[in-house]
Amino acid sequence: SPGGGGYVDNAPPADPGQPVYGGHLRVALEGETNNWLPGRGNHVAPAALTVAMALFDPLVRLDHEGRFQPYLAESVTPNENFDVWTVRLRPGVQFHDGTALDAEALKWNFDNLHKRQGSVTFGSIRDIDRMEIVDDLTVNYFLTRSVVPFPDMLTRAVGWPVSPTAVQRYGEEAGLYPVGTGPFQLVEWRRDDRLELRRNDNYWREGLPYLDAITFRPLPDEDARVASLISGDMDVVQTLRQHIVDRLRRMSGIYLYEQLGNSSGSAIFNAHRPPVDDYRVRQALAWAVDPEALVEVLGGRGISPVQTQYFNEDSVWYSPRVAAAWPQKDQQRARELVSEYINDPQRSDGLAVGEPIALELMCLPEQSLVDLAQMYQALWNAVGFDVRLRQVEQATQIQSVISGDYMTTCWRTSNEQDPYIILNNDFGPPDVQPLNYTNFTHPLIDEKLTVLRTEPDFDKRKAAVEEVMMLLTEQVPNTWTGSTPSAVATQPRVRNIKDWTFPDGRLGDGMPVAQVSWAQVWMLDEESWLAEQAAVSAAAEEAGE
Amino acid sequence: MPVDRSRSPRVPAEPLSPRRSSGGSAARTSRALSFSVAVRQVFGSGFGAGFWLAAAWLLIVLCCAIFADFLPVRDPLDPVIANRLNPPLTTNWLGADGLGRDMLARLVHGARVSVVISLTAVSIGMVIGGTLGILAGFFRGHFERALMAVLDVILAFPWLVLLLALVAFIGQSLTAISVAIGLLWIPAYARVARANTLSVVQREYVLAARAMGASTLRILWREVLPNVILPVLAYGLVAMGLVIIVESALAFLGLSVEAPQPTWGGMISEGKRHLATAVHVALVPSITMFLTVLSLNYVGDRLRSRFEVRESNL
Amino acid sequence: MSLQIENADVSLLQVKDLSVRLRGETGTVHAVSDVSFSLQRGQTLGVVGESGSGKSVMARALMGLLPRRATREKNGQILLATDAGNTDILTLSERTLREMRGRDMAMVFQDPMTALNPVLTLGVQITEPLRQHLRMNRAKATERAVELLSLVGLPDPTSRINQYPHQLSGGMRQRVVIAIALACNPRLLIADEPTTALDVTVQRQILDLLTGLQQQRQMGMILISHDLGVVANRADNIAVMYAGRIVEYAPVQTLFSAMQHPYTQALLKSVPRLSDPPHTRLQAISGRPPQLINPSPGCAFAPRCPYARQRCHRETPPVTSAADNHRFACFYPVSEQTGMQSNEVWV
Amino acid sequence: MSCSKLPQLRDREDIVLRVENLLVTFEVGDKQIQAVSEVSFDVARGETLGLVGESGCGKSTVGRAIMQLPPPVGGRVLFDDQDLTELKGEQLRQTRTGLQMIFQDPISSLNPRRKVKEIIAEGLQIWKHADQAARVDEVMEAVGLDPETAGDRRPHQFSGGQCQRICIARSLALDPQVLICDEPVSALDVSVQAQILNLLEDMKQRYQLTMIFVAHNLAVVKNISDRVAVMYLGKLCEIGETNAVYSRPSHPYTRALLASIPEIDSRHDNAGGSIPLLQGELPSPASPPSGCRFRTRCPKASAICAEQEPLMRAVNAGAKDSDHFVACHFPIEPDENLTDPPSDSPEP
Amino acid sequence: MSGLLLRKLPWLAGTLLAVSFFTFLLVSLLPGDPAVMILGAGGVSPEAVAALRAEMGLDRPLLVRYFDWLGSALSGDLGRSPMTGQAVTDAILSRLPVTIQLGVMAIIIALLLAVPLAMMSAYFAGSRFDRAISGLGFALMSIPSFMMAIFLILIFAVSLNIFPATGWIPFSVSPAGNLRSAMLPALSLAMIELALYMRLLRTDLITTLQQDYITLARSKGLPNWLIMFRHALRPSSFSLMTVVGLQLGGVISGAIIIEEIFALPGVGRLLYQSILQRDLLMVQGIVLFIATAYVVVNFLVDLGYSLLDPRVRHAG
Ligand SMILES: Nc1ncnc2c1ncn2[C@@H]1O[C@H](COP(=O)(O)OP(=O)(O)OP(=O)(O)O)[C@@H](O)[C@H]1O
Ligand SMILES: Nc1ncnc2c1ncn2[C@@H]1O[C@H](COP(=O)(O)OP(=O)(O)OP(=O)(O)O)[C@@H](O)[C@H]1O
Ligand SMILES: [Mg+2]
Ligand SMILES: [Mg+2]
Repeated sequence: SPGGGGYVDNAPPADPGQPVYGGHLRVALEGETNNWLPGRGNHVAPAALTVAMALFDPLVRLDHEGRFQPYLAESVTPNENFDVWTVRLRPGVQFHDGTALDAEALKWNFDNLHKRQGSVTFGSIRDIDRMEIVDDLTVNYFLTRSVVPFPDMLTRAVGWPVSPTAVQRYGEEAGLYPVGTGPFQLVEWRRDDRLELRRNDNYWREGLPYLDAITFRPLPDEDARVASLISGDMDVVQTLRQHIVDRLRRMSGIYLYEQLGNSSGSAIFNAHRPPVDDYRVRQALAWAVDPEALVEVLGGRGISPVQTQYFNEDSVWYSPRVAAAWPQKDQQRARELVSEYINDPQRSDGLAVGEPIALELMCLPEQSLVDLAQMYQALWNAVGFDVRLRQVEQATQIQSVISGDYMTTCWRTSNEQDPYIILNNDFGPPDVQPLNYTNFTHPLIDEKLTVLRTEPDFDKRKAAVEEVMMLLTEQVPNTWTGSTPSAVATQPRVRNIKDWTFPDGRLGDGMPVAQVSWAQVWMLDEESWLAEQAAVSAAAEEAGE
Repeated sequence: MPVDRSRSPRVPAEPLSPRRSSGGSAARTSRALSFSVAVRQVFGSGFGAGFWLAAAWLLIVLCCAIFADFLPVRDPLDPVIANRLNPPLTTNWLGADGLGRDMLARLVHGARVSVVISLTAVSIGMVIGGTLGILAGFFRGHFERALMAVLDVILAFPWLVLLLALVAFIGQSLTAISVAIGLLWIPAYARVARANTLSVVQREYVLAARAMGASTLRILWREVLPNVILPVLAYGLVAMGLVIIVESALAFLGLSVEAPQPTWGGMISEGKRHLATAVHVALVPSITMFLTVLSLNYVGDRLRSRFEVRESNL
Repeated sequence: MSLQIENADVSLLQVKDLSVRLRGETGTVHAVSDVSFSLQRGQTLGVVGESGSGKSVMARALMGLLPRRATREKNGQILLATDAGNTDILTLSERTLREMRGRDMAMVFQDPMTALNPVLTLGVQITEPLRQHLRMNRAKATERAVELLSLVGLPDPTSRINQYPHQLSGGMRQRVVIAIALACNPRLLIADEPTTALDVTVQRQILDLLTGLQQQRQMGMILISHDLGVVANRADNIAVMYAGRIVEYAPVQTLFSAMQHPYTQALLKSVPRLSDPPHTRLQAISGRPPQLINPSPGCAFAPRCPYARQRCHRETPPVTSAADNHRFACFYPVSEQTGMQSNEVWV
Repeated sequence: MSCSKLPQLRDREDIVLRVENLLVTFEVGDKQIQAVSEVSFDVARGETLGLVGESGCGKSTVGRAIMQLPPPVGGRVLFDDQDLTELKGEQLRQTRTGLQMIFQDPISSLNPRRKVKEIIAEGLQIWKHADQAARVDEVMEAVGLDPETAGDRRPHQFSGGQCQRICIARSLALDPQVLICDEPVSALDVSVQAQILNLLEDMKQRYQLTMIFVAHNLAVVKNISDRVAVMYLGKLCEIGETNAVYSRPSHPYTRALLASIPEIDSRHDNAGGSIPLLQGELPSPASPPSGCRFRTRCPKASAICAEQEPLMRAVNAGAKDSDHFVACHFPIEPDENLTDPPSDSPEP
Repeated sequence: MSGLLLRKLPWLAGTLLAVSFFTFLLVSLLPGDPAVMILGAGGVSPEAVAALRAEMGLDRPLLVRYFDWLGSALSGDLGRSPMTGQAVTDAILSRLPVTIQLGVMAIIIALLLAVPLAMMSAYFAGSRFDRAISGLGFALMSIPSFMMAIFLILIFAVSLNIFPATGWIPFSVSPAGNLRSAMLPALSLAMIELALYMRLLRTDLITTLQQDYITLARSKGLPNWLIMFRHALRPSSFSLMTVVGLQLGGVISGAIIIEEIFALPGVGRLLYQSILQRDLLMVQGIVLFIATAYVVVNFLVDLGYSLLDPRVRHAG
């Protein structure tokens, strides 16, 4: 049965060997992206992020220790107040169309693509007031207040410069013709079919990339994607689904790369909506949950560890104290809380004493989420709730969540950013922070957010995070399932999916959310592949004798 | 899918060629039209074992749907994680699904949804479409032309698009889905009913009733309706099969009846996730649905062919 | 039971004990039973009978065109004189039959409205047998088709060749069907109610055309009709069919002057005549024509026959010969009925 | 009452039904066809009027137009001096019950889903007559059906002849004055046809019916009619006493029609070809010939026939009470030589 | 013929106008704000949404938007998707070849199989062969196309590895690869059509084979194959033709699901994705396009009769 035995050792070799130049890689993605223009397209999905790693370069990236390091930028430095940040660009970097990446281009990006109404990134940079050019390669970002984790903003779409000339040239169609500084440049995009890229010969990193070309193909059907790997149609596939990871773990003849993310599935509660406005109800819901069962339903046993907070065990922000305090798997406790609420004459849902608590759980028509929702339903009904599922399309879900017109909903949290950014989004005051979908606020959180925003010291920041997390174990604005695994499976000829490095040789953060740094991936050609095979079998024979 | 087989080639009858029908030929024609044969065929033998097998299967499905709550099956909504993806013939006779729920129980309860959806949808189509069709065929003229034009326009839209829009608009409850699919069915039914009405109205008993002073309402009710309803009902069986398929297509896109209500289509699309590891999750409901739709098609087609209106009348 | 057929050697067609059964969903239809007759070159045999009496099935049997589910009794024979001598149609292979159809024997159908393929031009339909049997090339066949059309009196044949059936009236279409039948100069022409579907005024034209051509080409013709009047003046012999059997067979004059079978007599009396004054009381035949499904023994007409006795209900009457070439199947023929003059109807 | 333009309308007390200038058109595609064009005739009480003509000449349409099913486009239909075309709704339904109709196809004129008794009682039910059962039994017996055994069966269990009896019973149940028979025997076997014809005669006596009998079989029409009206392409050609019309046809069309009948009796047979056969086909009713509609097939046609439409006029106008009318510019005189050259019998 | 055309054209125009309005109405039924979908869960604030709505013109009344849209649609401009920045017309045109190829291949496969099968079935009506074929037809009709697709993938792609499971190779890249990649999706689509065509043609053929003119053809001594092909097939194919036209809607609906499963860059998939993303302009454009194509194709089928059926040709 899944989660049990049957796993094969298909981990990539520790030593990937010598890089080989050339080759045309075919990559199957989870989905398609609507628009490649940063600020216009919706670049949070893994499929978009991984392609962006080929087309664009972020100004800042995280290293393996979770610290911000300049990548496309040469340096990123704050003033002592952390409200003015100076970014210095590397000299000589060019966009694919030959336009130089300079301060002018960067400012143009900021002004025209991001800091404008209707831009997708507008909300995430509300703390940045404006940007000024210092010299040819230097700019200053002026913030409205101190933000210590400012560089985080430059790891995402805001930090992916595109060629201003190209955007202006293509006008309304700029989203179809991405021109970045990345290791690969666009040949052709046939939406929903393929994105053909070829090597950027003027890439700023000497000797990179290794591959000649990459074809990205969106194959949204998980089984079809795996099938395309088996049949050899594809060289690389990505997935974030536990049961697919489980399948991949059983497949020999491939290499499987996994990396656990901080993100997790969850159910979020609308704190403005009875009965989940009452923390007792939310607590009861949390105690009733058996996260292992949820993970099991997702097919993730042995793949996704149960999540108890915003970060997984591998994260530097992880707190064992919070993990221990997180309410879960105590039906008795849940029932008590339920009956306490039910018998409260002042119960917030206005129902008569003794009436069961009616709850509506919204979910998307995506099969694994439907399964998940049904498991939630069963678990909650078991402790005395009366849960109704409401299945809605994504369009309706987002609309309802944004307008606060929901009670509880299945939600996927994206926790890969800095704690300040995450927590500020999720629990900032709803009137200024539209991303606070739970409408949950607390003075303690506000206080700790200020610490996180202004305090550069890691330990102090971590303590603040822990405080907030502890509060959440009591207030429970949401529940968790298991950490989202991200996996990339490749044909064995493909090498070095995960171990990318900064120009100075520092090891990068791997492949969070299956986001691969394509510049440093290579692929054995026929010759070296055969040679390697021969060597392996010779070695095996030798060992046998 | 609402395949509209009622629309016939638009070959007009021979333009204005008066046909002498006299003596033997007319007698033979009327003999061919004679209902004695038809009725003997309907109520007598001649259906064959296949028909009765199919009918028996439909009866079983119907019984499951009606008595689902009383049948000795497990709780279809109770997830037992330990049973997750159990293959058939273990703790669970037909295996368990991804949540460890008993497939047999879900099939039995899913039958209810299938029956409710197909009955409701077909009834809606039948009542609204049938009424419109009968009225159009009976009153002809502008009303008919307008109705046919509207139906033509509606038919121009792929049914799935209409359905997606309807479902997005009215929601995904059992009622909403039934209604959405039912609305989709109106054009097909209107056409079938109209075609049959046209042929009935030509019959001289309608004229005779008129001559006797029967009111229009009486004619519609006593002369037209009884003769239109049988072929329309028989078409209903085939349509029910199609409704089940349509539901499964919706379920495949995740837009059918909301969980945890088990539906066959929903079970199939749920099983799709486990195709590689536990085929039975998709296969068992697939086979059930296949057999049911096959039976509906077969029985419906057999019945329909007995009442079918000749092409030229369509 | 079968009867002697005179001049067997000069006969164009000899049918002996032909029986056809059709298996249906509700039972076996005894469509044709023990039919025997012969036909000379240049002669016309009129076959009269009510609807369902088996006329068409018999005609199709002669053409070897029975439906698949038809069965024939083993001892029956249909001998047709061809260039290769007498051949028994019932024993021929489908292939040989196909070669004979249209060449040695041809058929004209009841309803010209449905007998022509609506989507093929007349030219194609007329030239088909020519090309099939006489291996003519297209030009030659077309030329011949034009000739045929003018032969059957269709005005403006050259342009008609390219027209479609629906552009012609019923009478014209029947002429085309006749032209098709005549295309390969068949020896035997079977006309199955060729005018029933036509208006009276056109009916005359077609009948005259048919008989004229038959005379001219010395074909043997079987003219089938439910109307005695149609065959009365055009046939040499008349066969009256009832319930799949020939109940009386006689030369025209004999039949009308000395009919023997009660059914023939009743038939003549029951149809209104122009010569009678208005409101002449008709002699109706009581009851209704029999069903041919699984018939019970005995004379099929017995239940309606005024002269029927016990025996008629038990035994099937054998065919007896009265006078020269006059045969009937009845135990108690009209001539034996006291106080009944067989030619009473004429007065 | 009769206007001069319509001499064939008789000025008599006992006229039950009078049809004046009946006009019926149909839309077929974009074309309009006049199925019945200015047809006028009348029927006296107890009389049977035969209506003959070739297929498609509008006989049935006349019958239906009289019933107002559908109402004619023009003209009047006076039934008991009441103009049916002016009646509407309830009144029309009520008055119309005095007229009943029997159709060609007895099987299609019976609703297969209803029992024989229900079918016959339908009219009584509609008008809520008292004692329906008794009346149904009475008419069933009258037409020779056993109410006991036949009443509860459905039409498909009966033969064509019996179905026609049911139809007759149904139309008689409401005690109509006029019975319009639209080819009631054409669909029947010859041996059954006589039964029905006899039955109709009997019923006519028993219920004092007035009948309009539509048929294309001239012998049948002659057998049952007192007067005969001959139609051609929507027009009335000739109308008169049956004997007169049959023995001295005045319209060339009537004569040709009579000559065409295949008869056993050679006295009436035209095998010798003394009367010219009609050539050509019925013109399309959508574009009828100008003037006299028969002129395209008429051996006597001349220029005037194409220009002027012939009016109805009395044959043998000398005789005061002549009841024989014809619409022809050159009617055949009673003593006319019938030996026109057989100009166009088909030559092989 | 041209007269027929002239008479029917106003009808065609009227229908198309109705279709366009219905399209617009249908799309505006969809709940969910496109502006919100564009901004995504990550970037919404009420002002941003309002600004975007205004930018997209969504704040104007329905009728105004309709006429505006219709006006530019008439000049061939279906607008530009606010989501992707792609011109709707370009998007449709670039996707169209895939869907057309799929549909045409499906219909051709279905016809190639259906016509001979139906002919044999009708010729041997009532035989065991006929019953087997009918049974097959019933079975095919009872399998939804997505199930068919899944099973075909399992068999031909995963087990046998004959055809690729997903993906599309354009004809220009590799004709053989193109056919290979289109095979399974076209087959999945073809199966239901096949059953439908087969049953329809069989019924019509059986009716035709009972016609007098077939007996006449037989009485001419023509060989059976000639009778079947020349005399029987053509008069029996009118309903088939109509249904092939009418099934266009069915094929497109099927294509939505099939393209989704096989990840084909066709119009169906674009439509479905656009519906989910509330890319209204795109949805409107595609639906209008499909519906128009449907109306026009069926109009042409109507005219096509006149080529096949002389009765219509001369009636016009
Ligand atoms: N294909 C068939 N299958 C079954 N029964 C048939 C078939 N064709 C004819 N019959 C039956 O065989 C009998 C003789 O039919 P046939 O057509 O020869 O009669 P007919 O004398 O030609 O009548 P009509 O005057 O109506 O043409 C009838 O009882 C008829 O119902
Ligand atoms: N409902 C109708 N719509 C269009 N045309 C019609 C209709 N009914 C009759 N016609 C046409 O009107 C003309 C007269 O038809 P009608 O039925 O009265 O002829 P008929 O003399 O009764 O012929 P038949 O002897 O064939 O019954 C014909 O040309 C016919 O095609
Ligand atoms: Mg016959
Ligand atoms: Mg008529």
